Amino acid sequence: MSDIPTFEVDSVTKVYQSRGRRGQAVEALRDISFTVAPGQSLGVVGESGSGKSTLSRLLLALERPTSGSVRYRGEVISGRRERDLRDFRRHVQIVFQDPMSSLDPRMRVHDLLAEPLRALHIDVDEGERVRELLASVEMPAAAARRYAYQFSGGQRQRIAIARALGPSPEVLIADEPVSALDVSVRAQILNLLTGLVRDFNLTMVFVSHDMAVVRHLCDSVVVLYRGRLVETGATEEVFEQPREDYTRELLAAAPRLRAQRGLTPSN
Amino acid sequence: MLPSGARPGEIEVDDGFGDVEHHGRWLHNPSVVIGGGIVALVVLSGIVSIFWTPYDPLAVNPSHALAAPSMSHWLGTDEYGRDEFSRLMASSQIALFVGALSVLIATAVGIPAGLLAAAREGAISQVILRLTDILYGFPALLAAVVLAAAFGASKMTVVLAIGIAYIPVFIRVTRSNALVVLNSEYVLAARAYGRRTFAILRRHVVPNIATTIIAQMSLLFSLAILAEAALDFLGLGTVAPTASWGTMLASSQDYLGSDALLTVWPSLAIVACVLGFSLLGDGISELREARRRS
Amino acid sequence: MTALLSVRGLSVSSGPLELVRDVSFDVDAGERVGLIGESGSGKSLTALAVMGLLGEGLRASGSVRLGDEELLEASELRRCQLRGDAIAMVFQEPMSALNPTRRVGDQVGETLRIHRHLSRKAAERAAVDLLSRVEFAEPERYARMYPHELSGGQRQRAMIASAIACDPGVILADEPTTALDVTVQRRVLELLDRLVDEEGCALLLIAHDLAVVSEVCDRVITMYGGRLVESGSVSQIINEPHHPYTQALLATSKALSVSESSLGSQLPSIPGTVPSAGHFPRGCPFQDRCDRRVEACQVMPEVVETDNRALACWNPVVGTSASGGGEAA
Amino acid sequence: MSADESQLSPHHLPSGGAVRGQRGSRTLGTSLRRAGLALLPLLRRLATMVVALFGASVLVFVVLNVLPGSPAEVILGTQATPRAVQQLTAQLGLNKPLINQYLDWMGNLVRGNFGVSYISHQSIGSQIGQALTVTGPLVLFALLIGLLIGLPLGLAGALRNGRVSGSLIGAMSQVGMAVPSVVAGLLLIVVLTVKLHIFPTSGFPGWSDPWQALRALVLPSFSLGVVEGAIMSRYVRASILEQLRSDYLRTARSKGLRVGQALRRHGFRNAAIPLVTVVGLELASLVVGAIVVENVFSLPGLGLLLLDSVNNRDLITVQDIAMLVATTVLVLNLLVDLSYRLLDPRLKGTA
Repeated sequence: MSDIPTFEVDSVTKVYQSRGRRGQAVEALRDISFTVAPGQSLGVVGESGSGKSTLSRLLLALERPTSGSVRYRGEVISGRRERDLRDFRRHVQIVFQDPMSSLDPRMRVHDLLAEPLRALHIDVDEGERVRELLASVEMPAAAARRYAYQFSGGQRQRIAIARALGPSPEVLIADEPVSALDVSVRAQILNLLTGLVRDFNLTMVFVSHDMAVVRHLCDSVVVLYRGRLVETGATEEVFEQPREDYTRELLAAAPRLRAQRGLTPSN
Repeated sequence: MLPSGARPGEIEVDDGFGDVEHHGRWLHNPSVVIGGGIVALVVLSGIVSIFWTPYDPLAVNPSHALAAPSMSHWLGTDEYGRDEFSRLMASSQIALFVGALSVLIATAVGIPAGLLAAAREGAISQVILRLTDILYGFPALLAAVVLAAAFGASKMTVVLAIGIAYIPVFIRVTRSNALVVLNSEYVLAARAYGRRTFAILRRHVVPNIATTIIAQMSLLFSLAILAEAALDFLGLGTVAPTASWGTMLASSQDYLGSDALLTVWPSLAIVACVLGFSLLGDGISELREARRRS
Repeated sequence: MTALLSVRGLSVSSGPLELVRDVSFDVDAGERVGLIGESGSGKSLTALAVMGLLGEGLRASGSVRLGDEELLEASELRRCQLRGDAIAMVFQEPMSALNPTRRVGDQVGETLRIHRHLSRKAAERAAVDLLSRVEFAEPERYARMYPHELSGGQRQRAMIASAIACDPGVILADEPTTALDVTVQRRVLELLDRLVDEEGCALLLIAHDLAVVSEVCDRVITMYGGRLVESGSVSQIINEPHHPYTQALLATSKALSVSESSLGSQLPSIPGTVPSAGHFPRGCPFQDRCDRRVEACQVMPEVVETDNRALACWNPVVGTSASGGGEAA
Repeated sequence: MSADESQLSPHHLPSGGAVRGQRGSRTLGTSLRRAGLALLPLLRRLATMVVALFGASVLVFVVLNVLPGSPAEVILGTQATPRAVQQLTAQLGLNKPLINQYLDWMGNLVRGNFGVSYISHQSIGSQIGQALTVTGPLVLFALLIGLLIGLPLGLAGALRNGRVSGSLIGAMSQVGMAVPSVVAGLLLIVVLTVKLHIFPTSGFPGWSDPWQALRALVLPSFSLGVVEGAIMSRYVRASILEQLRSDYLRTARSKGLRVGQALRRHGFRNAAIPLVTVVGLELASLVVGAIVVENVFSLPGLGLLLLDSVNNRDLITVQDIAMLVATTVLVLNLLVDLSYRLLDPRLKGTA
């Protein structure tokens, strides 16, 4: 059972045919292959235009690949009809970058957290489950009565994480979950994620442009550049001995704390 | 709202947009207060006029024709001795009826079509948009003339004309606002936990575009009243002797030199009523903007 | 020696809300100062107040001196003469900061047309030179393009080109690389670094990332909740932070590093949330989130200047330990 | 666009060669495509307008021809014998199937032949042409007045935003928008004609005496234009305010431009983009508004002709004028779209 990979991405290419302009096709991903093992924390690293957001949508079966396939626990999910995906939807949840735009401003926190349970027909006591979820992200139960805009960025991201945990997923896809947060709040959310992954035994796909965060959170990594997979491997290996120039450049470009000013990376 | 200086761990409500204050904001917006007040007054006079007016708005009294404002006839009488005030009151019925029914037609067709065009990209959306292109060629007045030519002038041709003419407006407003919601991350999140299109429209799109639509309805209500007045004036809508602001204006034309007040009263009524609805609509949009910025 | 830019007791308020309170600092000629802080810290407002470009409803008080001139009291005409000529600014969002309907060269050369009264032709030629100085390979071609035809990094470089056009004494850069990718960020920082060197002008670099500031600047000012909480040389701050906020930020920053593995460990973090601008507690703005809070924190601590550094804290961190700091959540 | 990253580091990809090759061909492809792109969306937009016009014509024709009862009956009156009616029906071509009647009408219309009224027996084309000599100037004057009022008022409103004078301007335009042109017209007549005898009440003397003709058009143009000005001032105000709050205006000021200079150099052109739409759409609404105002002032324009035709059940004339107005509105929409593309470099080549 456990040797079936959680995700198998097999030579996936995604081309967007933009409307309006004829013949303007944008190749978001090209021939990407990798697997995610159960319990693994995979970091997907790339800059803007690398296709990392497209990749997370493909993993969620929200888009279908132009060619190639995505399998979840051995079953092809790409291109399946929505009604055949109900089990999959329970098992794979997502947390987005901007906790303001990922929470419906017209819903109270209670409804935000109960919505996935209702949509997936999960038979639980809503009130109790919402309290549980809020507790697991270290938010007081009273939060349930309020709207998302009444909270600060970090708190909203906690709510978004609680929503993702609602259906007791096996996989959490996190799309830049701390990029929009204040520096002094990032560490809290990263610690929360680390704890949740451990406590709930989650498999995680962590999409980010921030190499330092990926190094802290992920045991393996996929580096994307302009829709292509540049390098993949165990985090330690890739960070310590990057094989590709682009990976090296990404690592070198990350700003470092220095006691004396100087921009040239010290090797 | 929690007292300021909440300790860590406590929930901090962002900056005082607590529920109470949020609802209170409606009464702090001058556009909403003034517009709402005028609208309420018009609606009230329309309702009251069904049961009571100082005089029968249709009762002819030649001996009192063209009387100046007095204690018995507050705003004077028209060329047939009918009480101006009573006729103004009765006219608000027509204005409200035409406004409400035409906005109802426009929304009943426009909103579902707009939602459909937003949710179903491709052929369906294209067909709907091309149909709105056609309707765009027929502003309310032109539509009313064509309908009146075909079916004869009546209140209903006016309602139909205005209603149809505003369908494309609602389609566009609904569609563009719905597209913003449909492209949002919270809808993506809803799709990720298995919500289908229809449920997303009902649970996310409609609640989020409701304020905009209501503001638009209020604005179009004001435009409908303008159009109705113009059409009645042209003799393409309500027909004499039924009182309406437009017909009152039309018959006052003959007395511009002698009894200009006959023109002034319905003019004021129209301007006030239109102003009321447009202010209300503006106020609602302003509140929405303010909330979005917060 | 008098500072080139001297800010004293600067406050920015929006109606009853004080968004920046009593901020004082100096920037000497040729010096590079980093201003760090997160949302609501007032760092951008401080820069805009210095430029005299605060938005509707915002008011600045206190003193901002450029050389011998008091800017807050200068006429708008005089300030216009100084803006772009003696003091220039680079903004965060290079897309919206450039006019979408005018060509890049036109916008880069505009500063020269305003202050040096160059003709359109001459300004165009100067713009091409400026673009090549900010490392455009084909400056003539890019000068003719519109902003939307450029990438984010190119747009920001064009912004920098227009900022250096009149050799200003001070450049204010408000999060110039926040909207950019890491590799592009590095390049823009290097460019800024080189140009500031060549021009010998002073730089006030506003950022939320301590690491970025430490790479480019000589001195660091930390703001929190509209207040200056600590300032000092980069080495003083990095090696020996005194304010609990600076210290906690550093601890997180050190733990999260590309070059060292910290897989699965707890990061040192600061509890609580950042209040929105103008809603920080009375007294020390950081007290609610601080693990070194004492009774006195309910009163705003004075900024005390010693040994070329400044600090506003009743219970500062002493000693070199950069661990601990905030509690691990 | 991609050149930046290639300057940054030429070694980004393991398969850099392939990428570079692709880029080379892209440049050639781009230049080829650009030529086509400039035309293609234009043609597509033109096609959708033709489709919309076709739809509009069908709509007008069907609505005006579905009702039973032949125009021949109307013309001949209630006393007419069935035989006479039949004869006239055949004579008018009304016994043909509807589809043929439609094709006849459209075919003539496309060739510029508006047909002959079966009421007045006059050429509809020449009647419309005559009417346009009144309606055309009326609409243009009204637009001019609207702009002359709306632009400065809106600009002042934006620049004085937040002050009492700004709010006053806002309130004025809000009230102005609520005034129907009928009301404006009647009140102008009351004050300027009846009380002060400055302008002629109504009617139109014809262009043989241009001075009198212009005098006759002054009040109608103002009735339309003043209200239009109020509407436009709101759009102008909103558009200028948006510019004043834009980041690039702040950039311009950071270079040393004063607010007014920055607005002139950077704001006006961008503010004009949404305003072009407004002018286009308002021009369309003025054409329709003219129908009403011509009736207030008894001007022999398109509106009066249309209304007379409705009252006489002169359906072909109604059809023709309705199509003319609908076409005008749709063409204005098209022009607005196209001008957008001229003004905004970001939209070049998009559909």
